[in-house]
Amino acid sequence: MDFDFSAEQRMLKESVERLIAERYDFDQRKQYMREPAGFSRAMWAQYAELGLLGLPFAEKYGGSGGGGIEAMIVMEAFGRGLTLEPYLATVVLGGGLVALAGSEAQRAAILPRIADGSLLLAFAHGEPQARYDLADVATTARRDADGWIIEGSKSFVAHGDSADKLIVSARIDGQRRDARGIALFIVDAAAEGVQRRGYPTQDGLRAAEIRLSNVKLRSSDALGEPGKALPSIQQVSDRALAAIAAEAVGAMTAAHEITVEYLKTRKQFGVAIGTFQALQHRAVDILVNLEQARSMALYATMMLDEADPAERAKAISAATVQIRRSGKFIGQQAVQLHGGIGMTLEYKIGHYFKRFTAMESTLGDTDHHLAALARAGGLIAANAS
Amino acid sequence: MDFDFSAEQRMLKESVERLIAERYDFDQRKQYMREPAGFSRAMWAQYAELGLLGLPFAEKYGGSGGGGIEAMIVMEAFGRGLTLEPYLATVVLGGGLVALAGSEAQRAAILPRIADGSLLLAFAHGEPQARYDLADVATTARRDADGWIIEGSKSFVAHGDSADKLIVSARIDGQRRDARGIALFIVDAAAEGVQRRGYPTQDGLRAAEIRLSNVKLRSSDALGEPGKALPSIQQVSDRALAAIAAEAVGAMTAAHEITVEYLKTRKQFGVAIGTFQALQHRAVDILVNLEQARSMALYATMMLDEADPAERAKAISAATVQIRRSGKFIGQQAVQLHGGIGMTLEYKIGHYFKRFTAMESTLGDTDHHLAALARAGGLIAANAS
Amino acid sequence: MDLRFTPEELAFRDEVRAFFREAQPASIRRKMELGQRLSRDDIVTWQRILNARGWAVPHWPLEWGGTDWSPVQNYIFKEEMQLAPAPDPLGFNVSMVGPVIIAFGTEAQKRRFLPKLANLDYWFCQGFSEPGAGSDLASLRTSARLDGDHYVVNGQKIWTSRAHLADWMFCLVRTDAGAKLQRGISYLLIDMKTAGLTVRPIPTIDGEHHFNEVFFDDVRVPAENLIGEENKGWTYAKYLLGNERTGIARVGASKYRIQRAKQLAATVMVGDRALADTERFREKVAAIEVELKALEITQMRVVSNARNLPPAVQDPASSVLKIKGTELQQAATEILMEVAGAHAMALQSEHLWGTASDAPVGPEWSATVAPDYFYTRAASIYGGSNEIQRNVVAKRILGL
Amino acid sequence: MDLRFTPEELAFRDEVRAFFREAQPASIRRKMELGQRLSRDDIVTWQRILNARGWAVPHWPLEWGGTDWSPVQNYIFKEEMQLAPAPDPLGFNVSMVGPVIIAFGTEAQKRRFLPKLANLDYWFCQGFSEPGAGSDLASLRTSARLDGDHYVVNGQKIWTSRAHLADWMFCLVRTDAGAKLQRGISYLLIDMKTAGLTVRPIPTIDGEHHFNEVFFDDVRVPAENLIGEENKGWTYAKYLLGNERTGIARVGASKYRIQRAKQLAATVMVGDRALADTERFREKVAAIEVELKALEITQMRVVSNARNLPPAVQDPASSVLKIKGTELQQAATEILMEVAGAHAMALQSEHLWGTASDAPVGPEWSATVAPDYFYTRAASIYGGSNEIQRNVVAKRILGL
Repeated sequence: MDFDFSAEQRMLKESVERLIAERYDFDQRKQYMREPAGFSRAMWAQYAELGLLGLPFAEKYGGSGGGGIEAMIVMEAFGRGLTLEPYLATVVLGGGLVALAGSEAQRAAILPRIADGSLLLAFAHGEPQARYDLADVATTARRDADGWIIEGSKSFVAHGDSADKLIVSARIDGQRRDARGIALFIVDAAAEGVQRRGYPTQDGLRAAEIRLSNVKLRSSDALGEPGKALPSIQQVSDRALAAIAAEAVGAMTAAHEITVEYLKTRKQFGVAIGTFQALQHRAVDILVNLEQARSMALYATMMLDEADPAERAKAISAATVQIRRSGKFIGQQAVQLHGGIGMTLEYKIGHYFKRFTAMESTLGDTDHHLAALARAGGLIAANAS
Repeated sequence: MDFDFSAEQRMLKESVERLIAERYDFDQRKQYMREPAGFSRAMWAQYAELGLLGLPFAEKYGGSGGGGIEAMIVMEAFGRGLTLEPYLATVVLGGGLVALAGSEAQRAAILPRIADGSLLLAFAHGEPQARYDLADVATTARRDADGWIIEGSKSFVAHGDSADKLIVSARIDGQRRDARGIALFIVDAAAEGVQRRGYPTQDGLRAAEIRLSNVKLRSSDALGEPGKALPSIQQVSDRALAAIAAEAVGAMTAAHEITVEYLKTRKQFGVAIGTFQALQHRAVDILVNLEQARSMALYATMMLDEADPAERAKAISAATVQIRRSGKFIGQQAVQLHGGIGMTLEYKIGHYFKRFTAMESTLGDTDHHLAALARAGGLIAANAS
Repeated sequence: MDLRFTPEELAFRDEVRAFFREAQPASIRRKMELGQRLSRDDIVTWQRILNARGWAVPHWPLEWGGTDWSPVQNYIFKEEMQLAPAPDPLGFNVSMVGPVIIAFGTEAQKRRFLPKLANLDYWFCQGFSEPGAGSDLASLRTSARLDGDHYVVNGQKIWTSRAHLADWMFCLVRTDAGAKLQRGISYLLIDMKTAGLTVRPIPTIDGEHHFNEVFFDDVRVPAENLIGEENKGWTYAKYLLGNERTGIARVGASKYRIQRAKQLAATVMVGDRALADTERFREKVAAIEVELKALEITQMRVVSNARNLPPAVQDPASSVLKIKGTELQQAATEILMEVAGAHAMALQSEHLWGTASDAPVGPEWSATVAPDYFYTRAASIYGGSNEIQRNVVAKRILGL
Repeated sequence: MDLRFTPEELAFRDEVRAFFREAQPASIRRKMELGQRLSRDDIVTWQRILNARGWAVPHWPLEWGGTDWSPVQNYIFKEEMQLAPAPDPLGFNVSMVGPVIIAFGTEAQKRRFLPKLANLDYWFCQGFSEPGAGSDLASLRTSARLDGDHYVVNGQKIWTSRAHLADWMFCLVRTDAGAKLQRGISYLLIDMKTAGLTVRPIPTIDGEHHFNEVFFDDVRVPAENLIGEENKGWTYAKYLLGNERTGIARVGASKYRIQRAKQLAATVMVGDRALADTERFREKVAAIEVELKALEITQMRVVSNARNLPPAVQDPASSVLKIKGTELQQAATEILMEVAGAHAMALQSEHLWGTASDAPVGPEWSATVAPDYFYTRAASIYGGSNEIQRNVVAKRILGL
């Protein structure tokens, strides 16, 4: 058991934290949000330069072969800065699927371009009716003479409006919600029949509704063996949840610091409000929630390498339950402790609150994960070891 | 809408509150607990004298025809005093069943003797396997030439050890947990085949395990029409839950007062601990819980007269959920705010905590009632009126 | 004792309900049902409909357009309004400045203002909070200096709700800088069009414009607009604070939200079941319904007991109303968030206002759910945060 | 970074686990499994078994019978002990007075006491709390006046856990009445058999005898039993308080209770399903398991970071351990209460101690559930209430 970072990991942590500290203060973030894509292309280039965009990929694809810990380090820093860029969509989800399920040709064509910052991806998987069931895919792909024809609707695709390519899930067989029969395809966002409607989200990010009408693909556009995509989808979803857990911990840390600082400086009735015991205790409860969340983000990261997908999923669900509960508590209480200023758009703390809120409906809400964990028997076996 | 008591109700309230204030302080209670039956026979006589034991019965049976509000008034005062006497067992449950389901002869034989204090009853209904299902009756009654023969085990019969007569539920037909096929019988506690094992309970009251082996009864010992007893059982259970709700409110009121008084007098770090904001806020949360519970005890009382048993049951379950949650919060926090002294047997507050704890497993726990309420559609219709 | 309504009260409820059903414009009702924001016109229109019926200011004295309703009738009226759902009459007018003018204003002030308050010809906003004061109202610093027959006002207010829509402001100003905290404060009515008065928006986290900063730069206010005596404004403000006992819990509004959540959850599928049919959801909602029912009865108790208590004595039960009421408002918005799931996360301001021409992302109702959740966080902050409420209850009711 | 145990650590865990399985007397294990109370003999027996193996005081220096285990090994040892479940060695001896004697005692004191502490030949109790002091330890008033080569002690201690079983007490006494609060306090070891010392039980709400009052009436204590310098006792007591970072969370014990609750819930029927198979129960337990897992890792982080931090600096994560640890201990006892239902309500003291000759009311395990629930309420009170903990964290860690 060892909680220390390696020398390389410490360097990564320092460099990404410095970048965010220097280039991602609240005013800069507002500027970035006003760019056409809703995030900073310049920052994206910076991430590429720092090697963040190729982090999880093998060296031959321009990456550095980083694992879960490296992703955690980056996401935690991003969480502090409430960054807007499509790192999760492009690197973790999109790139993750290509690396996991793609052919050598697909990897070679796509991963280096992610790593150098020239290609943005989005994972067009969720559908309006699916809620949080990863196997609920009604979009269809049917065989055509020289490939596939896709038909369907994708909903709330994170950064789907700015992506150059979409990884689209579609059903080639079976019923809605069947585990088998799901395929993944690499679809050019500009392809005929792809309609995108982009919009801002409550937390300042971007998403898109995507309609796929008679979209024609080549056989070589399939990612992995058609019909057997669900395990890959589950695996990248688990990685995304671990990444979001780390992002949440970064955001909680910042929210905690901002709130404690506010308690020290804000005066009422002639004294700093941080001298009021009830508010002190609330701040301590925020710290407790933060430390518990930090522990579970570590747990999620470690368990990504677990060989048994059921054990991995249990750990990720457990971590997600803790992250969501801590995030909700910290977000709501940080706003409450700030009083009026916490409610304003011009002040940073409310944006953390909104980000925690948006996380709650990303890849399964708290109840979804608690139910999944409970169904799987929980974390403690009833029978003694 | 009117929350005022009538003149008679105010008189009842004053007299029972005075009796408890004068005759049921903490030291007197300890004395009463040491009596053979675990409660005060003298107090029982006092209750009879005040007319409390005949309160719900018609005048021709020596009662005063009181309703739910009168029962609420009495139980609230009893709750303050943490009284030990078998009022719930004898008057509310036992007497209630006789009044509800009994023949004229049975009423005339039993109710006046309850009212004058000469007869104690207990309701031997619960069984070891039944948990909180009122229809789960495995004890059997089979027809015999000149009556019935009962066989079975009853568990956790409140005041079953001191009762003169038992109202025993038994199945004459159907399967365990069937709604139909349950009968009630009046069984002399000294009858052959009745074995009782009495014991003290965690909250200072008494209960008994009762074994019924080949107990022979006459046909006239059946209470109401055999096989159709469940609705009566449900109705007296609802009355008992409303009575316990009122008792709980009395106990919560006392616990609240004792705690606030302690906060005012106990000094630490040179000042009364009631000056600490975190403890002040906790005391306010106790008050909020108390007032919410008081409202729901009123609601339960009012809804006892509801003609539709399903609506009545919903209201009782809703009230029970609130009472239990408030009781748990107040009990735990009152002990916490007292610190060490709250943990001691010699100090009153811990006994309130234990009483709230015991209520939680009486006639269905919180989850049981929340589930029942939810199954029945809750309190607010999804469709607008 | 009887918690049920009397036949007369039931008849009154039916009358109110029928009126709301018939008199409320369909466009306003639809916005209310969808949780959409109302325009200034919507609010004015509705209050004038109420006023025409004689119901805009039912708790005012008869001579000023009020009614002789019992506390229970007033309670029923408010509940039915929230359940309709119909918008409340503008609280600043009818519950705040109106009662103060009735209690402390001159006859001339009454004649000048009260009819216009009832009919929403004048839209008032409240100028109490200042930067650095927050829940500590009494430390306010905006000054008013008498210069001939005018006060000259300088300073700044903040969190001024809907100041950008208002014609007038009732305002606390410091008229005696030497006096301590509560003393030296006066209560002024200020025309928002006066020269030197500037309003600047404070956008909130729901992306909307509820609040403002208001700046006073040598704003000249006729001295006749002073309410009561100079330097006694704090007394009038406190009268106002105590004046609003019920209604603050907004039980009807929370009930309406729960009702909506149950309806909508029946349309959201979780696997092959509707969300509304899962045990977990039903029990979570039922737990809130229990608390709401308790609060509803607590509120009725406060209403009913009000006549038995001397005016200065606060019913302990009334302390529950703000604290638990806001907690339940927030819980109800959280349930709606859970029902909407990811659909709530699209930011669609035009659909929030009902002014969009295109179809919304997700179901039509989902555009309002997140802004509603975000904005309702303010319920436990504004009007004396719940922490301040607990301080006050601990001191006044528990004697700690 | 790797949260998993190394192969060496796993081997160590297996060794510890195997030892507990083999060495723990069956009668003690059975009592632990049923949650029954242990007798003094049980505790002494077990600690001597541990001591014979060299494991009674693993965190002490090697020369005084300790080991050279890493923090991780110490952590594993404690966890495995709670999961076995086996009783902890007597904390007063091994975690409290022992380390103080090691740090501040004379060589003679070390030789005299340490071996007997490790082997539980001397059973120590802690004389800190006094009536009226509670969490405000420094206000203590029990006095010790030097008279020749003896201190004469007068006063009273309260909440003295297991004083009725103890041979010795380590005790804070005031040796300089003029000094303020923390100053003027000394740290004395007192033989419980000394004339003038009386122990009186304080029964607790679980009906048992854990605590005592201890009265000192001119109790003469040899001056050689003073630890360190006169009037510096507060420093030693504080050293002690900081000395107990992990283990306080009792994660292993809570895990064991949850495991038991799940086993037992499989035997309790709710209608035609086992309680353990209902969604509601499973999700409720799962939510606690999540918090426990988080706390377990938090504890490992504290253990692991300890070597990176200067001794005076407290790891912020360590603040979680007492607060969340006690909350989860209490939550675990509540789950067991829910499983037991009405069966827990029979008061059966003999079945709590495993000394009954008749069969219990209800399942055998149910007799211990309510006393366990009641007594565990003390977890958030004693040793610095959770309110005091929050005060300390707010001040020391958050700087508020």
